[in-house]
Amino acid sequence: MKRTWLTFLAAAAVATSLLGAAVAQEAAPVVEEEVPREDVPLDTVAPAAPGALTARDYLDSNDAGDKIELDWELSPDDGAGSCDVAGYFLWRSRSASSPGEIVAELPSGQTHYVDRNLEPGAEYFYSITAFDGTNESAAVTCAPVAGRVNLFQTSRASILALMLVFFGLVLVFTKLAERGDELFVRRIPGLNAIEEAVGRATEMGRPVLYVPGIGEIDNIMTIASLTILSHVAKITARYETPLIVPTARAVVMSAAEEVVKQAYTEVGQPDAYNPDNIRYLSDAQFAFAGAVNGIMLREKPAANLYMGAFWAESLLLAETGFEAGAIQVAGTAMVSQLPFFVTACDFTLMGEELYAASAYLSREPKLLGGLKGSDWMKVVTIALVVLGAVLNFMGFETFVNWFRTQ
Amino acid sequence: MSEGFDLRRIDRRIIFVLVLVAVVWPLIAPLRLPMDVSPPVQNLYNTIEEIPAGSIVMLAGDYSPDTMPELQPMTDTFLRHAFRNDLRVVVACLWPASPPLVERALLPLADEFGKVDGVDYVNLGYMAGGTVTLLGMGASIPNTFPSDYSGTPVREIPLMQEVQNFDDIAFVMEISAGTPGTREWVQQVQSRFRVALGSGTTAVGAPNFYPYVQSGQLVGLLGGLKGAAEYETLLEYPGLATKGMDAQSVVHALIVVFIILGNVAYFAARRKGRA
Amino acid sequence: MNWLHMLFNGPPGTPASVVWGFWVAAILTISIYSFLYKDNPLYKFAESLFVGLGAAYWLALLYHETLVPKLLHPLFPGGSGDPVQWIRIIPGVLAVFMLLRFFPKLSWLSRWALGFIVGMYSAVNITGFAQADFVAQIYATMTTPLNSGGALAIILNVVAIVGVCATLIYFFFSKEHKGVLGGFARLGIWFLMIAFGASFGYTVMGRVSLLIGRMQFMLRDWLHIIE
Amino acid sequence: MRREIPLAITFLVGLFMLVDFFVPHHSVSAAAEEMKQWGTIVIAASILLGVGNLIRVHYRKIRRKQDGWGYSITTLVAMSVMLYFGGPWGTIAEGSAFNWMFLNMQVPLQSTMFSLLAFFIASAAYRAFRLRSAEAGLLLVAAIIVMLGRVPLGQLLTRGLPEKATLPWLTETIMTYPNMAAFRGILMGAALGVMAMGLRIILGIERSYLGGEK
Repeated sequence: MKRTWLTFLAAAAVATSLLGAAVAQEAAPVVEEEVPREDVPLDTVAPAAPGALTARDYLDSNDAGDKIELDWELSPDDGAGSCDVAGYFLWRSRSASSPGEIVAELPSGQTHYVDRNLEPGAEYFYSITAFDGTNESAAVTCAPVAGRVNLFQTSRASILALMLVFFGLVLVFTKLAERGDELFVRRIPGLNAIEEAVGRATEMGRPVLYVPGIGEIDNIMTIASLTILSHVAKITARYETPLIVPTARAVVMSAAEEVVKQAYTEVGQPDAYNPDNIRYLSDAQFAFAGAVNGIMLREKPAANLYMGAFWAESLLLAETGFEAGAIQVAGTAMVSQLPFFVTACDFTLMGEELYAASAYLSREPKLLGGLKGSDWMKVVTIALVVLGAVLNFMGFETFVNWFRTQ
Repeated sequence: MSEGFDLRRIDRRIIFVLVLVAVVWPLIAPLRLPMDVSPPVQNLYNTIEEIPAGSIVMLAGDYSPDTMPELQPMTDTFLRHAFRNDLRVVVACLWPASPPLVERALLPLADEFGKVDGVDYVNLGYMAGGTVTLLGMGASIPNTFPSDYSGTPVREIPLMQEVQNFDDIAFVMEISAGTPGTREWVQQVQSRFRVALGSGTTAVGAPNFYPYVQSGQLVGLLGGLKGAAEYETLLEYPGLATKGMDAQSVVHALIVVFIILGNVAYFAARRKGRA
Repeated sequence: MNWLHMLFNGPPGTPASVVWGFWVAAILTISIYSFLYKDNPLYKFAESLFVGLGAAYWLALLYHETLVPKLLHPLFPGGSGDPVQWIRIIPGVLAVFMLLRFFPKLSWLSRWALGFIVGMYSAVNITGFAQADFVAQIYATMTTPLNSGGALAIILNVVAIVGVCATLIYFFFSKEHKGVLGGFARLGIWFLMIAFGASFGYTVMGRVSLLIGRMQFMLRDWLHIIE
Repeated sequence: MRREIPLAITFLVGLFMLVDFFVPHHSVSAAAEEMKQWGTIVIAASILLGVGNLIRVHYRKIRRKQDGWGYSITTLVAMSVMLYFGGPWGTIAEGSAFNWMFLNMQVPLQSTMFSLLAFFIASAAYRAFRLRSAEAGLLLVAAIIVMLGRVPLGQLLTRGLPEKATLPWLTETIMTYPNMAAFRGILMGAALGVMAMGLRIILGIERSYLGGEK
C-alpha cells in the first residue's frame, strides 16, 4: 500500500518537472507595426501619436495566461515638441475591426502597462492614443496577442521537489516503523530529569503535579503531553506516589483520566488509581493558574511537571512552584513561553524535544516516521544551505536561484 | 530555607506597588528621553514613502482589545501616513474584534484629511476563515468580502471597482497580535502573490519574525510599543506610543534591578545554606 | 471643582454616553486589578462578564459579517436583484452538518464538514509552510551576503549561517549528541538561549506596554490627569 | 461509511488544494476559488459550534448548581443583552448600543486582564528567574541587553560611546543575527512538523481529529 504511494509520488515528481520544463519556454515578443508619424503643430489639433506599441504575454511563465504586458514609445509631444500630452488611452478589443474599449488611462511619461484579469489564452488587439485633454491622436496598433496558459508554476519546482523528497522520507520511515524495524531515537535528557523529579517526590513522600497545559485536546502539544503523562503515571503507580493532574479543558480531563487509569492498570496497580486527583479546574486562563497555585501551596507537590501548550500562565505556575521549592520540569513548543520555563525550571524540553520525547516513549509508527523523516530532511537542508552558500560566494548563481520561489 | 529576615520573602504586593509607581509616575511627569529608530522601522517607513500617490494600500487588522495599547498606535500612525501621502486604504480583518478598533482610528483621521468613505478608503470588516480567507482574497477580494463593515455591497463602493486581487494592492500593512497574523500573511499572501508586506506586531511576536525581515519577506517590522513609537517619530507625530516610552524605560530598569537583586539574594542564601 | 466637573461631565462637548462609558470601563478595570490583591468575587464577576460579552460579540460578527454576505444573501437575495447562487447550497449543507454535532444521533454527519475544513487547512498549511518557512528560508540563508559590507558584517553573516545549521543540529534526534555533532548541538543551544533571551526581553516589553496602555486610559480619559 | 466518507473528502479537498498551488491553469483556480469561499462559510459554522458549546457548558453548570454557577448566570445574561442589541435584528455599527458595550465593557475587561501580566512578570523577575546554569545565564544577559537597548533609556545609558558599543546597536545586532538564526532553525523544524502532519491527515494516517467513537 505504502509502496504504491511512493511510486506514485516519485512518478508525479518526474512528470511535473518534465511538464514544467516543457511549458516554461518564454513567449516570443510580438513584432510591432511601424505607424507613420504625423507631425502636428499646435494646440487646436491632437498631439502626435505615440511611437511603436509592443504587446506580449506577461513574462512570467507561472501565471494563468491572463496578463498582457504592453510597452510603447512616448509621443513626440510628450515632454518635448508641443508638450501638450496629458496622457494616453489604451484600447483593447477582441477583434481587429473595432478599437474596442478603453482599458486604462495612463499619465504622460509612462511607457509601460500590464493588463490583467484577461480571459486566459484568448487573443486581444491593443491600440494606444495620446490625448491632450480635448483631442485624441491617431491610434497606434500592434499585432494580436494572447496570454500563454501555463500548466505548472516553474518557480515552485524546488518546493515540489523538496516536498516530495520529504514526504518520501516520512512515508518510508513510517513503513519501517510499522514493520517493526528498530529506529534509533536518542534519549531526550528531559526524560531523565522527569524520572529524577518523580523519584525525589517519592523519597519525600509528597505528590507529583502534572499540568498538561491549557491547550484543547486537538492541540498536538496536548496530545504529546498525554503520551508523556502515561509514562509518568506508570512510574508513580510503581512507586505508589500520588499523581495530581489539573486540567483547564473538560475533554482533556476525560482523556487524562483514561491515560492515567490505563497506565496504573498496565503496571498492575489499578487500585492505586485515584480519580479525584484528575481535576477540571477552570477554562479561564488566570482562574486556572490561580487554582493550580492553590494546589501547590496546599498539597505541596515535590515535583511539578508542565508539559503541553502554555500561554501567559506559564509564568504564574513556574514562579509559585519555584517559591514552593519543588523540582520543576517543563516542556512546550510555545516559543514565547520557553524563556520563562528555562529560567524558572530545573529542566525544560524545548520545542521539538517535546514531540521527540512523545515519539520516543510511545514508539508509535506515525510519530516515529514523522520524527525520522524530519531528522533526515534537516540533514538535507544543512547540506543544501552549506553548498548553496559556498557556490553563491564563488559566484555560481544557477544552483541557488533554483530555490528562489518568487 | 533559612530562617529570619529573607530578601526573597517580601510580599509580592510590594512589588506590584513598585511597578504601579514606575508606570504612573513617568506618565504624570514625563522625562522626555531621546528616541532612536531601528533599521526595520526605517525600512518600513521608506517603503511606504516610495509608494506613488493614489495607489491603493491595504491595512490588515488582526488584533483584539488585549493588545490595543501596542497595536492601536500602529494602526493610527499607518493610516495617518497613508492619508498624508494620498494613498487610498482598504481595510480587511481576520479577527472579529478588529473592525471597530480600526474604525475608531479611521473615522477621525478621515475627517482630519478630508477623505471620503468608499472613495479614499473602505473598511471591509471581518471575515471568518483565517488562512483560507487570505487565499480567497488572492483570487478575488470582492468575492471574499462581498460587503463592507456597514453592510454596503462592494459593487456599490467606487474604490472597490479598482480592486480585484493583490495585483491591485501596492502594499499591505499587517497589524498582528497572533494567529492568524503576520506568519499567515507571509505564507499565503506575500509568498504566493508577491505583495510588498510590512508588519506591526506585538513585542511578544516580534523576535519570531526576524527571519522574514532578513529574507526580505517582510519589508519592515514594527515590534511592540517601541516600534510604534519609532514610527511615530519618523512621521513627526508623537502619540500615545511615544508618550508611553518613558514609563516603559523606567519599568524595564526596575525589572532588570529585580532580576539582579533576586539572583544576588538567591546565591547568597545558597552559599549560606552550603556553609 | 473644575476637575470634579470634568470627571462627571467630560471635557466640554462630550456626549453623556461617552462619559458614562469611561466610568463603566474604569470600574471594570479596577475590578480586574482587584485580582492583584487576591482572587475575589468582584474579579470573578468581571471575568464571567467578559466571557459572555466575548461570545455574544463573536456570534454577532459572524452573523453580520460572514454568514449574511457569504451564505444567506447569495441563497436568498430577496429584492436586491442579485441572482441566486445555487452553488452555495453545498457549503450551506456542510455548515448545517457541522452544527449537527449538537445532536448525538446525527453528530457523525459533522465529520463531513470537519473533513472538508481539515483537508483544506492541511493542504494550505503544507504549501504555505513549505514555501515561506522552508524553501524561502533555505534560499535566504544561501544568499546571505558573504563578500560585501565590511569585515564585521561578513563575520556576523557567517555567524548567522552557522547559527541556522547549529540550531537544526540541536533538534536532530537520530544520533547521540557526541563528538563533532555534540559540539554543534552545544553551539545550537547557545543560539537558542540568546534567541530566548531576546524573546524574554520583548515579552517583558509587551506586557509592560499593556499596563501602560491601561494607565493611559485611567489617567487621561477617565481622570483627566494627563494629556 | 461514517469514517470513509469524511476521509475521502479530506483526501480529495487536500489534494485539489495542493494541485491549485502548483498549477496556475484557470480551470483549477476558478474551482479552487469557490471552494475557498466555501471554506470561510464552513469555518464560520465551526466557530458557531464553539460558542454553542460554551452556552451548553454554562447552562449545565447552572442546572446542576455546580460551584460558581452564579457566575455562569452573569455570563449568559451578559451574552443575551449584547445579542439583543447586535443580533440579526440589531446593528453593530459605530455608535450602536452593541458598539458601546464592546468599547466600554469588552475592551477594558480584555485589555486589563492581560495587563495584569506586567505585575506578574515583575514579581517573577524578582523571585524565580535564576542563573541556574551557563545557558540560563546567557539567556538572562541577552534579555537584559534587549530590555535596556529597546527603550530610550538604553540610548541614554550608552550615549557618547562609539556606535558599535551602544545598547541600541547591540540589541539590533542580537536580533538580526543570533536571534534570527535560531528562530530560522526553529521555523524550518516547525515547517517540517506541520508538513508531516498535513501529509498524514490528507492520506488518512492521522484521523484522531474525527473523534473516537465509530
